[in-house]
Amino acid sequence: MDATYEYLVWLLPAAASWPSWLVAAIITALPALACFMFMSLSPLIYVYAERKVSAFMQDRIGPNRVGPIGLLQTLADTIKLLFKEAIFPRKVDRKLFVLAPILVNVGAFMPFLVIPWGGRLQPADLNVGVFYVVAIASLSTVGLIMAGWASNNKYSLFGGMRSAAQIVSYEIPAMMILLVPVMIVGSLSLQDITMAQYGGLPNWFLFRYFPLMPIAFLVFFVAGLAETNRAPFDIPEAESELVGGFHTEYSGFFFAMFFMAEYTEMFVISATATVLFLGGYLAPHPALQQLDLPLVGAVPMGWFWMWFKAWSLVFVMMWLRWTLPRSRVDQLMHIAWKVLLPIALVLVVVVGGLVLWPPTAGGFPWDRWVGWPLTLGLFAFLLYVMVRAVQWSRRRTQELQAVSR
Amino acid sequence: MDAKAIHETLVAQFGDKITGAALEAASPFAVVATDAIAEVAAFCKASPALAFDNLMCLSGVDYPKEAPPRMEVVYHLYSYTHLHTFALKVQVPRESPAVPTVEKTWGVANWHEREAWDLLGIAFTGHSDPRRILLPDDWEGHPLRKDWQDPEYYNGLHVKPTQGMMERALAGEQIGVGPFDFTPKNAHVDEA
Amino acid sequence: MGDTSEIKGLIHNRFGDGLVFTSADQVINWSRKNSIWFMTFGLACCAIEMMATGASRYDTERFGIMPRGTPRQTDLMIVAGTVTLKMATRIKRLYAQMPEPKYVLSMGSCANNGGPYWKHGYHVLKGVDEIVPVDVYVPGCPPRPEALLYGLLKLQEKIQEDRVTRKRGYTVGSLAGARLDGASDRAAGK
Amino acid sequence: MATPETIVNEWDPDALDTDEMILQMGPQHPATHGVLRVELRTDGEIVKAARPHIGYLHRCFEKHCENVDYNGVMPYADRMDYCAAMGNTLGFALAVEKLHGIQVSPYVDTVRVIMAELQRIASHTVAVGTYTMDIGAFTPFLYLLRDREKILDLFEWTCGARLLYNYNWVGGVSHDLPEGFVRATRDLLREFDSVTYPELLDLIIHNRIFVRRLSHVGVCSPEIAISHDLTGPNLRGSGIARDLRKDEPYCGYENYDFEVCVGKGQYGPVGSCFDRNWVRVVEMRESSKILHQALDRLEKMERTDVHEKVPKRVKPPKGEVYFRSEAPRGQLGYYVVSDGNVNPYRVKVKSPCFTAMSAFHHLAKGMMIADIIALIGSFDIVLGEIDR
Repeated sequence: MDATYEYLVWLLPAAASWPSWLVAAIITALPALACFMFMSLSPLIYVYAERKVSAFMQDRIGPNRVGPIGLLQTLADTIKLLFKEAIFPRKVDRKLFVLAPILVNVGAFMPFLVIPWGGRLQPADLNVGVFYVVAIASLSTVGLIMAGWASNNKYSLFGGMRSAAQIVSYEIPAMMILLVPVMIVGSLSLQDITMAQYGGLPNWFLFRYFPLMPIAFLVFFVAGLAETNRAPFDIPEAESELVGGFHTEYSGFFFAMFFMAEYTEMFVISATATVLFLGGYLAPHPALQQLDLPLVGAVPMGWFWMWFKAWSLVFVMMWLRWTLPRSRVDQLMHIAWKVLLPIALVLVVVVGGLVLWPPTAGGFPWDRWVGWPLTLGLFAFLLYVMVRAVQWSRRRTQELQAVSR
Repeated sequence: MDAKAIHETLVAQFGDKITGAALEAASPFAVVATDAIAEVAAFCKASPALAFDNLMCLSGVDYPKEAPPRMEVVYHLYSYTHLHTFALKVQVPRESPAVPTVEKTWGVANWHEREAWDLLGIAFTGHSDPRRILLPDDWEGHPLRKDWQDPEYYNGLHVKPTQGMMERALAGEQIGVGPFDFTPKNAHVDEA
Repeated sequence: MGDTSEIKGLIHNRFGDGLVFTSADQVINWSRKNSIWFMTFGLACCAIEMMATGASRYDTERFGIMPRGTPRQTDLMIVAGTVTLKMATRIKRLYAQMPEPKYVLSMGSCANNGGPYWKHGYHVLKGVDEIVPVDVYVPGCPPRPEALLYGLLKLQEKIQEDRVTRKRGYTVGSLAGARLDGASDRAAGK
Repeated sequence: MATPETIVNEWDPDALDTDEMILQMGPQHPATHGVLRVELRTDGEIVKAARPHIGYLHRCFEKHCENVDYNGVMPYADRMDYCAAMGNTLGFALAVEKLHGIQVSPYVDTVRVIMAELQRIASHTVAVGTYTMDIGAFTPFLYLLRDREKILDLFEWTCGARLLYNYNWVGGVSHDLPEGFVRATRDLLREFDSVTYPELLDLIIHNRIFVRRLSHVGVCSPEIAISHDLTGPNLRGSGIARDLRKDEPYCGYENYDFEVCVGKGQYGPVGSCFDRNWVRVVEMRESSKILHQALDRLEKMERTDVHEKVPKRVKPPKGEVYFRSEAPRGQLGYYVVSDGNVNPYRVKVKSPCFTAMSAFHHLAKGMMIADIIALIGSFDIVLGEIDR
């Protein structure tokens, strides 16, 4: 915080004589404002990215007529939704109807307070960071139920009830799994958790206690998917069953707020997973942490790594959405209560024991040789599969052209 | 079994209830008395020799110009065990046609009979759900009767294709509501 | 770029070319034109062609045209197929549920004027424009996906010529010969 | 309030006890394959009773048949089941030929078989594709539509239309096959067998979530299937191996060998939604087998003129006929009554989807709402054919 104070004084010498509470407010406001601006504009990119990614997965060209390669598509959507008529059906409970999207957005944006983008680039380093994130994430559940109830429409009511049941039952495994990294580090603050993973790729929590932590990461990722109503668990706004789920009655900008909240929530879950398992803003190799440019000197690249890892998780979420069918509500509950929760409990107990036993305090001895080579191998294999797929499709088109000539 | 053998078993079982038959037609059929159709249907399904466990098609036909102006209900039956087909016909007067339902023997008859009632006006006594199936509930008349005339309007919408519609449209008259001018009213300018 | 004649004197060639100058109309219409969300409901054979238009070969997503489930979030209703009298009340209610500004594209000759069912179809509505105001008619039975795409482009042109903020007045309509304000003249005339 | 003595009308809204409600899955619903309204009495997620309402697409087909001559009925027959137009016109053409006593040349028979089987593959791709979309996976639907476009190219090359062809006439077909047609069809089949079919299987059909969603849902016993006249893939899904192309071969189907695929209940009871869908998928492979044999037969056969047996004016003698053909959705039956002049006196169509929907309320009891969508999708209904 002192660096920003000196910067403020350098900027405004008179600031030194201001009352202390005013200065403190300004100091905390600046990073929060920076993070909020970055975060509130990123859904524009995610919506465009999702439509392009889903288009390429479905063998078609996504939006490319609006702007250079369709980049202005989401801008056009947003402006149109701004000027769209927002309909309030007569029997709708007005106050709740308006409050619901606001609450959902609050629940989606507030976790950015604690997400660290760099050593000091963090709005507030709360020492109860992890609990704060989980508590705020459940706030959007209240918003969804309020939307479902206020719309006075049977389909929305179904959507609201289903989303409440789903998020509540998936929060428990998610919270349990959060305990695992916290136990290893011993502190709840996200900054400390990230710092505990310092030292390059092998030190990331994903590769500690080799077979256990990857499973923990998977459980957390699946629970996070369900919490954001995405991919195989998008029951509340199931297109084919509930028409629109809880946002059936919303039109105009209120619908845009739901749309924005969904993508922001997606990034929040990925960012949390990155901080807890993939080493937050730490680069795969300590040397890559700084980038020394000729003019500027050492530029911290933490924010880039954080964004890159979180974004790759978001890409996996999109990938799952467009390939997997939707599971039914009771199957969804079955997975939450009978599959994820037992695994989470077992993991908490086992890792807790391992952390207390001195020889394996930091991790299994074979972590250094087994963990990260496997990931690099898996990463290389995925890239290889994608390259082969592109070659195969290009060869097939030539072959088809040859045949039809 | 071929059509002749099926006809014999039916006559043996029901005697005078099977009034007529045409066995060399493209689809052989036998005419059954109106009130006996329910028992004949139950017998056709129950008897092991016939085993007609599938009602392929139930169709109503309107014959106003035949010798006795009548309406016919034709049941095409099929057996999944013996793989043979046969047809039964029931003839009813045109004024208020009523036929006992065969819904108890073949479940599918429920919907076929509702359609026959809806389009031809043949009532099926004992039917569990005698509503119209295709046309709206407040539709008058039964369109597939030969003496059917299109009504002029059905709650405000054209039914009869008025011949002049094309000429009126070409003459520039406003057919339908036409494209709205969706410019919002400018309060300052348009006082009226 | 539409009619900007009244304000020519004030800011005529006063700024370099770095500045993008446009009227609010153009931006709003540009955004409405490029993000038309249509309602996923097809009635008959034209619905299959509408699905084929949305599929990989004739992708409508390139123009930002995306299907949406509920009438609340759509701006375009594509009436794809035969409108029967029993369905007419539903379509009128769906049209009423759509937020302004809403457009209707009547796809296929059944929706235009009853199509092959015009003469003997006692239960077929003779054209959807008897119940909802139609903006673009796409002929064909069923129209090819290219025809539907051409209809959508024509609708985009019509939206671009729309006037949102300025006073009612003359606009140089890009539809060849069509005076868009004809409708308002007729309204004004009555 | 309804006093206990009065018969409580099951569908009277105010006679409901509090926790049940009537949910209208209206004519405009993304997953009802067109304009079908289903009225559900639900208690929370569990459906107590379901009542389908049809008729929103009743286009008076039978009234048109009485006012149009025999060849004029073909375009209306096309528009009945618009996903499988070839199947409808083939059925009607064969019915009138049986009434009229016309016997077409083997060449035209083979052309009709080729077109019917290509249409079966195209119709099944739409059926399986929309079904995966109902269950939530959107991408397989677009892959299948992309492959269906290749079949539509063949149809367009032959008779100029993509979806509704007016191809089968009484006594022949409208256009002969163009020169490179056989070679292009062989390439299409090679690509279908090597790429499309295996990709479909391991992308979605054997996907664990897809299987768990469908394998124990909507189990239809053979008795209900026969008594409610389920036919085609719906019947074979329940384990009964009845196929008209084998039982009553028409159009020369007896000299192609293919096996009738039956729901085997790999993942659950026989007759579930999965089995009906599985039969459609395997039937696509069988159709490509028939196509290979038909193409070989066509090359060895001498080409006759396709309009040779088409009569100048179709006036069949007085009489009636009921003819059934195996359309992609089931047995499509035509009951044609002719009184000797140009217009048919009465044409009644038995549509397979109409009778399949009559069994809907039996299976829908006690299901969850997500399964209702799965059940409607598994019957693969097309509303144009149900409402005629």
